[in-house]
Amino acid sequence: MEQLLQAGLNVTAIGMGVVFVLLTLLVGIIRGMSALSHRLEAAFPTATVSPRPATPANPNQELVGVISAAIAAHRRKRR
Amino acid sequence: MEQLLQAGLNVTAIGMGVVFVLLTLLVGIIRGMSALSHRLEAAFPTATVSPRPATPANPNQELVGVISAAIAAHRRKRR
Amino acid sequence: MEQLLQAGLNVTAIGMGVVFVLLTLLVGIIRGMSALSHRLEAAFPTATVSPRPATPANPNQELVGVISAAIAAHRRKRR
Amino acid sequence: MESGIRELWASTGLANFTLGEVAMILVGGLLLFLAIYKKFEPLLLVPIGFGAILSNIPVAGIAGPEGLIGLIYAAGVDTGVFPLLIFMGVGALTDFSPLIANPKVLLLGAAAQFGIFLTLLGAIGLNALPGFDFSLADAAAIGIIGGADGPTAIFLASRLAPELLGAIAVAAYSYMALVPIIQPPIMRALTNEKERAIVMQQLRPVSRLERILFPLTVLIVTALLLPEAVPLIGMLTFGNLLRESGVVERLSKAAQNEIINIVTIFLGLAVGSKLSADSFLNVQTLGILVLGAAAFSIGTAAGVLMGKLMCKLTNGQVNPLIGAAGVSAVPMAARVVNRVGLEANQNNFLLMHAMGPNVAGVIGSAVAAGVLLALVG
Amino acid sequence: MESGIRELWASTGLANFTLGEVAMILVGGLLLFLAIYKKFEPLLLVPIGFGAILSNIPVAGIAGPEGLIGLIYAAGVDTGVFPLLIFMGVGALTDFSPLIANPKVLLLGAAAQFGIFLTLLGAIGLNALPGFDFSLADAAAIGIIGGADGPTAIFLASRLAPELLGAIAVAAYSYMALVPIIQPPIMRALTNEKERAIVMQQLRPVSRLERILFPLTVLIVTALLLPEAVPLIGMLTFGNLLRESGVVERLSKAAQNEIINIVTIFLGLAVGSKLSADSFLNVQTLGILVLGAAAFSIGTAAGVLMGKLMCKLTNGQVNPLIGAAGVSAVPMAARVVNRVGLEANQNNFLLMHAMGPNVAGVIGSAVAAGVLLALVG
Amino acid sequence: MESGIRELWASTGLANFTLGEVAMILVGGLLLFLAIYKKFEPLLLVPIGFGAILSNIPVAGIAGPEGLIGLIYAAGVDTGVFPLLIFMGVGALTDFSPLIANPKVLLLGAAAQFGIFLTLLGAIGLNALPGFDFSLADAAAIGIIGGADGPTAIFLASRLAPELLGAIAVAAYSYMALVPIIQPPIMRALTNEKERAIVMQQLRPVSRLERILFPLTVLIVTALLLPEAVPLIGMLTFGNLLRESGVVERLSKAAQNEIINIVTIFLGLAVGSKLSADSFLNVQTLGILVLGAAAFSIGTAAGVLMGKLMCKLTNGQVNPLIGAAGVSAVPMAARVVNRVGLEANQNNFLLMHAMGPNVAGVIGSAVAAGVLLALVG
Ligand code: NA
Ligand code: NA
Ligand code: NA
Repeated sequence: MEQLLQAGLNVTAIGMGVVFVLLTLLVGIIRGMSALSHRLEAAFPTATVSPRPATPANPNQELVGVISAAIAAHRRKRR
Repeated sequence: MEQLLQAGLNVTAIGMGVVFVLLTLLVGIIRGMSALSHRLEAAFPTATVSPRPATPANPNQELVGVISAAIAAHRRKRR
Repeated sequence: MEQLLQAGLNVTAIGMGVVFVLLTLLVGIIRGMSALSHRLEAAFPTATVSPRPATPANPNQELVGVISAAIAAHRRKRR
Repeated sequence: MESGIRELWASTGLANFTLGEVAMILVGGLLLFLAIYKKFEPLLLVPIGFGAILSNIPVAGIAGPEGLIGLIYAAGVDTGVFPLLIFMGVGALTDFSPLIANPKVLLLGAAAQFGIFLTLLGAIGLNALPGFDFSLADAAAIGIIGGADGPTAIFLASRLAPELLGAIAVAAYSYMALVPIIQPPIMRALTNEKERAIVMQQLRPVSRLERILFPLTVLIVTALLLPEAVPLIGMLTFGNLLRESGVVERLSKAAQNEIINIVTIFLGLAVGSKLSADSFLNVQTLGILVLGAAAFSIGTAAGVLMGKLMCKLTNGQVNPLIGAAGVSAVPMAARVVNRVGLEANQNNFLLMHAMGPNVAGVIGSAVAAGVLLALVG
Repeated sequence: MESGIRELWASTGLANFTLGEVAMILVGGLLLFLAIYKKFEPLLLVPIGFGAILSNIPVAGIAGPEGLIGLIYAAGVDTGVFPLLIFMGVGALTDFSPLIANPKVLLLGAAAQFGIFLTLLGAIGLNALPGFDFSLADAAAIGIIGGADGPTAIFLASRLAPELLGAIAVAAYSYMALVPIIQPPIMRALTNEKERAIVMQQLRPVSRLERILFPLTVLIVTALLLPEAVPLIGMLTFGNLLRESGVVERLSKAAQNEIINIVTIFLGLAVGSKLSADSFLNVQTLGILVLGAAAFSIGTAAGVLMGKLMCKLTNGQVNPLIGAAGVSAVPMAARVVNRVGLEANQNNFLLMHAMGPNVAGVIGSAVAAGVLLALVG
Repeated sequence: MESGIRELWASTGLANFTLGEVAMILVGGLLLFLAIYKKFEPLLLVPIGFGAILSNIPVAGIAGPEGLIGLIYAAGVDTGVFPLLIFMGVGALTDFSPLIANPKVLLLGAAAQFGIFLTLLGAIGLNALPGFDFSLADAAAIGIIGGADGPTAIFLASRLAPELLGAIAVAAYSYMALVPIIQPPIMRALTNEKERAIVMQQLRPVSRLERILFPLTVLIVTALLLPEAVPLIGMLTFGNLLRESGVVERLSKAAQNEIINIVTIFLGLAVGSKLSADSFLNVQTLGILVLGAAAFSIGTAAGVLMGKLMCKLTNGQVNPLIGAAGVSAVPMAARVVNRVGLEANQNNFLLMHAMGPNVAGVIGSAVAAGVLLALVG
């Protein structure tokens, strides 16, 4: 039990250490990756395709909304 | 052959017996289950969700019917 | 190496031979199959179902085109 | 190079085809013809027919232990996995409401299983003729044709008589396709015009809770009385619970479409590989075909007679025709009932009433398969 | 015939059911109730619950080495294939943009993994009580419940403590479903009204190139530092690359739908087969359930506290509530954050901001699983 | 704890990466770049590239006998199952009508297979250089690159030279993607303006019966003459019959979508696992890439020359350009023919006429693969 607890404490210390080291490293590396991306996109502008906002827009969908709702309703009824 | 026939008759008698016993039991148990269901639904009315008629209705589907037929036709043509 | 080359030449000669023999035979056999089909279709006219032109027609698809484009657009947006 | 050509010639089909293989390829072609032009259960008979053709091509070894179809057979049929997955899909595709609304039609699904057991006896009886030597397990596997249920027949045959699997599956699916021809004369012979014209009371609506508890109820009863039937009934009820729970639409659709379609292709090819000359081109197969037709006829008759009994006992509230749907063959048999009913009374739509015994027949034959596994397996 | 009936009776469930099996069938029924009526992660708990019922039916042997579920378990869980395929689907379904736009939230996903390790210690501590005898591997597998990530938990448990897999999976999915009940009190207790009302800056748009390079970056860093986490992280990032590359729509859809649906059905049934009386009906399971609740609570608290720290360091630009989403439980935990945030400030939509730590939590617990495999496996 | 850290460090990628592995991960990255930005056959090259990266991560062992990709390789590539299932899907996706309407274009599909055999000889010739030591089986597997047909190449290479599978698959798919660059100069060099401007007669309609009998006809002829080609041709024609029979829409769609998509993901990952430093980073791979380019060029030239011959023999009714489509690379090569034809005559749409030799090329290379299996396998 003593020994098991010691092993458990070891695993905890190393485990949380690795998790924090790896994810903290990732913070920096992802920032670097983003910076690199922006430079590449500036250098090769054709490569930039359709940036997508992180917060998705809520586009006007009148016609398609009506149609797809109708179809969904139809399917629900038919089932 | 004699013995095989005897075995076959045994299997037939036991088999049909089991089929009838089990399915007859099910008749009663399903009735009980239905009664229980109705009581539970009366006791916890929120649990009752959308009873479905055993004979499906034939709902008016004008718009959705037209649209989905058009789409189906379109798909058939495109294939 | 000598021997390997010899083997390779053998494989090449036999291989191209078989490919040509088999595909040339198929030319004739497919023609026969087509002739047979046409006769069978003449003999059992009900069996003839919807000949499809080898060059696909480009049917008028106004309504269904509009609708399916709208739906596709809608799906793209929603993703 | 000459030796190469000789070697290649020695490996051609022309140099290796046996008469039996040619005959079996023709059988495969016949199945394709029936499937494509006669619309005999094409979903199964197209893959079975093509599988029979592929498996009877010499040298290719496609049905051998290292061949594609051999591997599929070992992975999915030998283990029983494929028919069970199809049964899950059947459960997800089946609405048991007509049975829940009127559970006494389970007796019609029970009666129709007479076809299974009388055919079993018939197979044993055939042993009196020269050329026939069916074991009890063979006879049981042949009898299950009368269950009129494809996956059940394949599951049982793969367990009890794998070498007869090809003939049994072909007979089962062919006769299912022939239900509109086999059943009506029997139905008309055993009933009178007045009985056939009986209009049944509309079925009551069934609540969601009932539809959810139904598969669990059937499973528990089966578990208590006949655990050998649990693999089949268990997957059937699992699929049905996926459908009726209403909270796992994604899984229900996967069971109804992707899984059942993929498995059907593989199952068909694998079953086709059991159509080899050795096991098919003999008098036993003829016997199986004859017995299969008898099985369907007896099952139909037993169902109709039970229908007549229920008609009597309920003072004419049950149209005896719906008993014919007890053989399963879903939904073909129910449609046949509807058609024959309309002949007698133009305004008598029996379809929904026949769906009850029809799905009861699926449960009935799975139960019968369980008994056979327990007693013979 | 009498002997036949005796034999059949001896093979009925009635003659063979043990009390433990009956109890486990009731447990399966409870899971179905929670899944269907309480909507507790039904996609997993319906198959798990049904799998538990099927596997505890005597005689049928459906979870045995030749039974359907036994075969599924051997093919997909023993090998680790199923959870990895689900992780591929998760990757194909996940938009990591909110994390790319604001990578420092990875620290929230790291902090929340405290739940895993403190629970591991708790499991070892429980050994002081009679009836508990968890090995280090058992404790690690129990701790992963705190990862709040189903496939990760199943993957690790199948490697470290297969006999506890059933209890661990049930705890993991149940607590994920309970996130809306477990988390809010902890979130409110550790934050004040002003903190909860903080409005965060809108996230910047993320370019396609960033979204393509992101999975590759995460994979390479993991490969360099912790190869044991590569199977999980590798399939997650592969699925995500299928999604973001934009050139393999067919494959991305297959990973998101067909594959994940089919595998979920099979995985659920297989996990359910580990709910046997032997391994479930004991005080250890009670311990696992208690520890699992602790794991979720500790993870939530650690995430929120890290959120408070980041709030301080950024002069109030970070709403500490989003730290709670670091436990993963995607997207439930992020929705809970949004709801609690709205309570404090009606115009404060935290959903997108919480998605960052939420998906960071998925990466965090996969990394933690990798460490545990490396040190304990 | 120190020992734990040392142990963990010893298991990091940093401590274990070899130069070869790093190089292969860069190769994987290059493949992803080609697939995503250059749109080189992304459906295969994305999974192959990612599979190469995953498989070259040390310690993780994902391509080992117990790893996910190792298991996938054993189940699907070693057995030949995956390429055959893809071929079934190709059959279900292919409309052979242009070939049925004008069967003599089969000769163009035959001629283009010269590329396969001359490349085989070239591989043997390379043995004269230091560093090359191709066996006859290796040479045959390399030659099949000239078939310009992915599943055929993978199927044959997995049977004849598994250690070269990675390089061969990469070469095959890369050159297929390069068809629009490789072919036109050869096509222009071998034809004159007048030949390229030839307008061909519109193809006659093809009846449903012909389309149903076509796959069966091709299968029977193959079975009679070359059973070794039956697995490939058999699955191709099976898929096509599912499509053309018109009675098994569900199965046809499953073959075209679910099955082909799922298998493509797995096949790509498995092929990628064969991109290991040992077998890829050597001069032989360079040889394979050079030979592959030669194979495509020779096949194209042979097709065009046969086209010229047919043009002569038919008094100018055949545009020799369509011979280039005989290499397969469906439908890319046919589109290239169309484009080059339009350059010479703005109103000359050769697409449908080129589809005939294009699909004939698929049959031709499957036949060639069968011969190679028979003679070398
Ligand atoms: Na039946
Ligand atoms: Na997590
Ligand atoms: Na080709």
